[in-house]
Amino acid sequence: MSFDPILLFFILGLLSGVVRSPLRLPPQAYELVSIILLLAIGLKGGVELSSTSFMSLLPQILVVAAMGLALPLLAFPVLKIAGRFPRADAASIAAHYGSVSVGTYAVAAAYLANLGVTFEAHMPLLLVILEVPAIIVGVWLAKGAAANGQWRSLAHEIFSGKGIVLLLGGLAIGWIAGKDGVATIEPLFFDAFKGVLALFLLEMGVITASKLGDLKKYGFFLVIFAIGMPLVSAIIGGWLGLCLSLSVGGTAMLATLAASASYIAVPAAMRISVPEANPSLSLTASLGLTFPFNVLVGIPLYLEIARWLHA
Amino acid sequence: MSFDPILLFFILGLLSGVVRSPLRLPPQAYELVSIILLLAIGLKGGVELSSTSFMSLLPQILVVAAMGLALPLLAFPVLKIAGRFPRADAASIAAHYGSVSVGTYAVAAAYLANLGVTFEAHMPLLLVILEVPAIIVGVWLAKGAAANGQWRSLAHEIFSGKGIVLLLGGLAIGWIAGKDGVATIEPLFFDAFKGVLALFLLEMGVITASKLGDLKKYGFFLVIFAIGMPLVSAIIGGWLGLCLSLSVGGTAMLATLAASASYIAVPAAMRISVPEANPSLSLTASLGLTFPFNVLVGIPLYLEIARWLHA
Amino acid sequence: MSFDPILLFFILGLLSGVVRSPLRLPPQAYELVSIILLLAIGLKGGVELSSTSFMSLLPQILVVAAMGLALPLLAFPVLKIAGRFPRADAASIAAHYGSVSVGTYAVAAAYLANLGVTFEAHMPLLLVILEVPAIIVGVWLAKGAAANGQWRSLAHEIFSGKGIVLLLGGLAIGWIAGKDGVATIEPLFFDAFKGVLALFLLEMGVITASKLGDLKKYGFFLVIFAIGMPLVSAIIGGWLGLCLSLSVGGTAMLATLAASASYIAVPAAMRISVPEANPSLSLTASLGLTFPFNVLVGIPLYLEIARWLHA
Amino acid sequence: MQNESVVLLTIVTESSIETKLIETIKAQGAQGYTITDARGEGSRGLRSGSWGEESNIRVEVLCSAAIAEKIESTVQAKFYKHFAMVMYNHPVNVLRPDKF
Amino acid sequence: MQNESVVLLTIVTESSIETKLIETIKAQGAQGYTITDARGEGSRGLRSGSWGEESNIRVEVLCSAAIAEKIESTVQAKFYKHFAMVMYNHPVNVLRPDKF
Amino acid sequence: MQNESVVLLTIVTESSIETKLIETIKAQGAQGYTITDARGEGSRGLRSGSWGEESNIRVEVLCSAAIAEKIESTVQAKFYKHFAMVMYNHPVNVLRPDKF
Ligand SMILES: Nc1ncnc2c1ncn2[C@@H]1O[C@H](COP(=O)(O)O)[C@@H](O)[C@H]1O
Ligand SMILES: Nc1ncnc2c1ncn2[C@@H]1O[C@H](COP(=O)(O)O)[C@@H](O)[C@H]1O
Ligand SMILES: Nc1ncnc2c1ncn2[C@@H]1O[C@H](COP(=O)(O)O)[C@@H](O)[C@H]1O
Ligand code: NA
Ligand code: NA
Ligand code: NA
Repeated sequence: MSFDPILLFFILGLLSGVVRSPLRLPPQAYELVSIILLLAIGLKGGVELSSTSFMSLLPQILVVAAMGLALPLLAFPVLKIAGRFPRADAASIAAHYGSVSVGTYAVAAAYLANLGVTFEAHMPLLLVILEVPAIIVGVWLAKGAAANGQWRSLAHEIFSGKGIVLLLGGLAIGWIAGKDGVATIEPLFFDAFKGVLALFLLEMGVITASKLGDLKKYGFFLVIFAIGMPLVSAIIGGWLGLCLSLSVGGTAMLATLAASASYIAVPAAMRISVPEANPSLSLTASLGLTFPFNVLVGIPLYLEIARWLHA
Repeated sequence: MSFDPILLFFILGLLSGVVRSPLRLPPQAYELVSIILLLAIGLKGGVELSSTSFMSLLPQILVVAAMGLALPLLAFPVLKIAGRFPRADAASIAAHYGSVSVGTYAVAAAYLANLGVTFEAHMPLLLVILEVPAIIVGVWLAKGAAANGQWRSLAHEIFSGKGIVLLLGGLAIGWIAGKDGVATIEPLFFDAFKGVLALFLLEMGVITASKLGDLKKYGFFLVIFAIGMPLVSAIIGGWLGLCLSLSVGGTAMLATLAASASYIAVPAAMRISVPEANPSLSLTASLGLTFPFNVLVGIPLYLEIARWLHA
Repeated sequence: MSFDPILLFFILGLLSGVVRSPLRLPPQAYELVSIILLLAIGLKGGVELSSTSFMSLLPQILVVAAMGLALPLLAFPVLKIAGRFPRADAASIAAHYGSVSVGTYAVAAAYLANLGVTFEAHMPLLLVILEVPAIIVGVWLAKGAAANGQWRSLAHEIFSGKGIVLLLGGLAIGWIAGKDGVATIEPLFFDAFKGVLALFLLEMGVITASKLGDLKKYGFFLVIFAIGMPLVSAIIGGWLGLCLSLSVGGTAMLATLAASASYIAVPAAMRISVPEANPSLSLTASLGLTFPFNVLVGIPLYLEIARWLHA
Repeated sequence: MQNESVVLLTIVTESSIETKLIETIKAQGAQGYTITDARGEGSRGLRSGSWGEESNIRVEVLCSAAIAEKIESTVQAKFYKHFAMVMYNHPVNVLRPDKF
Repeated sequence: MQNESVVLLTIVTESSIETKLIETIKAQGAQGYTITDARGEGSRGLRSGSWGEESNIRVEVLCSAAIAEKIESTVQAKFYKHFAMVMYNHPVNVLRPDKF
Repeated sequence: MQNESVVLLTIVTESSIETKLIETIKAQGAQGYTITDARGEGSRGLRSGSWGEESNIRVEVLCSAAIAEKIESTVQAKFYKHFAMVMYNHPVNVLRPDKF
């Protein structure tokens, strides 16, 4: 089976990071590339939504949101008791793993498309919905009742976050404009998408490499968690996909969403809302381990899980 | 009638600015996007010019340049007497409204293309020509005879300005290379154009939102002017378009050019040449009001005016 | 014969630099554009390599590497004795002219493609190979035995350099993924290539203009060398191309590679390894003279040389 | 130039708290501030500047010594414990010191 | 390190006058300068740095106290009235103070 | 704020030596540093910042006077001859001076 070339860009970034090459996308270019990716994923989902009835999606939306609430509740005691992490750190890591990674989503979508495996077109909507609940649970886990005064400012922090605004905005634009409406912006947002994703993954490789060094600092338990949690989540996500009668591709996608860990929306929100959590800890796990694991090993595995569940 | 999706990007930027989302194009990305837009508009015009005789355009060029001289002369007394603005401020605002906005031009061109309304292909040439005269009139209004020593350095300031160099440069390259010559650079400059314009408008929305707050500071008269002046100018521009026997689309474009207010070339030139004018005043009017008004309401209106004039 | 429009972008940049227009690509945009170019050239070469046997290329690789060792050995005594440059400066300039310029390569490839002249598809491989030997010779010329302790760190400096990593990385990705594999990233890396190259050349024009002023400072000999050396190198490269039985196009490309002078990889390596050399001296020659000479005059000439050699 | 002295207070910290930090600074009476983007290293490890979460800002405030002290103590109480941060000041000579 | 002292003069102002400001500074005898891009807020409102017209630069000049004074008075006369600007200086210890 | 004083050492130099310079600074005992990208002009000509080879960095180190002196002499020995560079320092007031 052929290896998707966009993964080779990730590996190139990883290698050049490991050999300490000065190769880097300038931060501003990385941001531009992220903006295009987020908008494009939103747009794609919105266009598809424009030919679906929203009500028919409601059950899926509710189930997926419930999953986003449940996953951090599952992760938290493991981190706190087995991992002996302080409350704030356990809560913050749990929030990262309950939420999703847009980069992982994009790689999975490309992987399935390469294999000719189709999936439900409204996946970007589920992606957006999964971003949020875990953050709320995370803050509640960290602060308990003490969080009560903060919810308004937290809600603002979350929903005005760059990632959510671009995904939701793209979704809305695609929805309103429909397939014909977005035709003129396709060359940049759809045709060039994989190339832009390649640049994004190149930089992600470099960033991942820079996190590898910190792994040692945080010990073996974090490594186990960063690999084990995605596997468990993928099975839960896959099983829910089956329950929701998603296609094989859709099941694999939901498993991947469940397995992925956030490194954009959640770190930003946690830094402000749970500042006592060590941001380096959760980012090292999420970026240094879970992202490369999912992208290189997990996604094909989750497709196998989906196939096996559907067999 | 369907809403052009690129306007939705403007509205997305506006909304995210209003809710104080940290979403922003990095300044360097905004600059790259502007550079591509300016070159693309110039190129498109130049390619068309390469199949036209320059002499046949001379009457239009002269009339349009005269309009560029006349509009600020019309605006100045209104601002100075009715608006009670100090001389320098009145002159500077007048210059902004006598000149043109490339962003507005691009939106209008996309709007007409969407509706299948054609317009004269040399419009970018008229766009370039309209940029300049209002600046000269503005400086002269502000300084009178005192400006005499400054013209050399002002000319340099204007003609070496980024906007003019890119538009004129693109025009020249398109003209020299012709349709076949530019074929290989079409994917970036023509096919991706609307996507790049969408990114540009996203950031313009954010910038516009940041100007809305200043509106209160400057009072009601400025609001009236920033909406009224474009309407008056559009009628003048449309009427001239009719006199020049432009098509309906061309008439609408000339009306739009007349109605639009500069926010790139003129602010830069005025800041250096008329530093005593308050730059925030003219930018608030031009960006905070006239740009969104034209883009969301004005352009369809100017097309109606053009149709009515041609009826 | 029609002038390639991408050269017009170079001239536009040059002119706007000369008239001191504030037009510039932001440094971060220039870097993004460079990254895309380097990856694209590598990818293109890799894709072609994937359908060639590596062993059949070995003779060419060895001969070209030998040329990379020989050219600086030729240039050094000229610079040291005739030019009276200090040892370090002569060595550094020699290294620049023994190595290659990716920008010049891209312009030559576009030029030949425009004329319908084909060339061997593995040229990017030769480009990569030519980058390195001249640097080693340059350091050895500057330091002699004193360099012995440094080779490890020099090797790291060279092979982890941004230019080499991106070219080699692109080459490897293209090689592994093959023609079908890279299909999805073609819109960004191949279709938009010429547009991106146009932006690159625009900025190169501005940079070249900024170097013109320094030319006077360094005297007439440098001017002679910066034009004469490429001509001599082109003849050597062309003659080797003939010996290697390259096509006319391939011969012209090898002549161009020989004639071109580095301004990315070599300056970076020399600055660290031979800091006593004046970097402005070699960059002024390479960017201020040799690059524009090659791009505007040299490349067509080298094609003529190739035709004449093959006649 | 009048040589009456004003203090330049510099804060280097995580860019994620920019909005809140500026609010705090203004609330203590500062009339202005200047921000530059930065990267660095300190007791909380490397902050490479390569993306949002790892970028620093360098905030400079010209103000009276009294305001500087107020800013320092408030900022310290609010942010020092959980955010990467250094803070220092020194007197400078300014034109029109009454402006600050 | 010789401890003879030189002055570090800092000017924060609109980036649109960079060229003219640098000319002025050199004309007063400065041997060099360093520029960083900045954003900020002051008496002339917010300068967000989000695009050219709203960006600041932060210019630093190492020079003798005498030259600093010349620069300050010229710059003040030329730009202070109409452009967003603050200017301040303080003594620093430099290597080879005669260079400045 | 405790008023015990620490020194702020600033080095403006070519960005191409960033890695080596930081190694050197840490080796002399500095606990941290802050870097901003810069451009400028000096005895080695214009460094326009328009691309890698022509960019400057501006490195700031808070440290004791003793460490500052060590950094200055090592950096001077290693880089001053061949690289564009200026270096200066001045005392500042910091919170928790023992940190540096
Ligand atoms: N000794 C130092 N000198 C200069 N800057 C420092 C120093 N220590 C810390 N910083 C800066 O302050 C930021 C936060 O410091 P810290 O909280 O110590 O990690 C770092 O990322 C550096 O940019
Ligand atoms: N009190 C202050 N502290 C630090 N920087 C300031 C201060 N006031 C103004 N600035 C900077 O100087 C620029 C121009 O100031 P102003 O002319 O007061 O608007 C502002 O945009 C800020 O970057
Ligand atoms: N007098 C000065 N004031 C401020 N910065 C300077 C001065 N001289 C040099 N610099 C900075 O230090 C860099 C290197 O200086 P030099 O080695 O003198 O070329 C310059 O590019 C400037 O950024
Ligand atoms: Na997850
Ligand atoms: Na107008
Ligand atoms: Na060569």
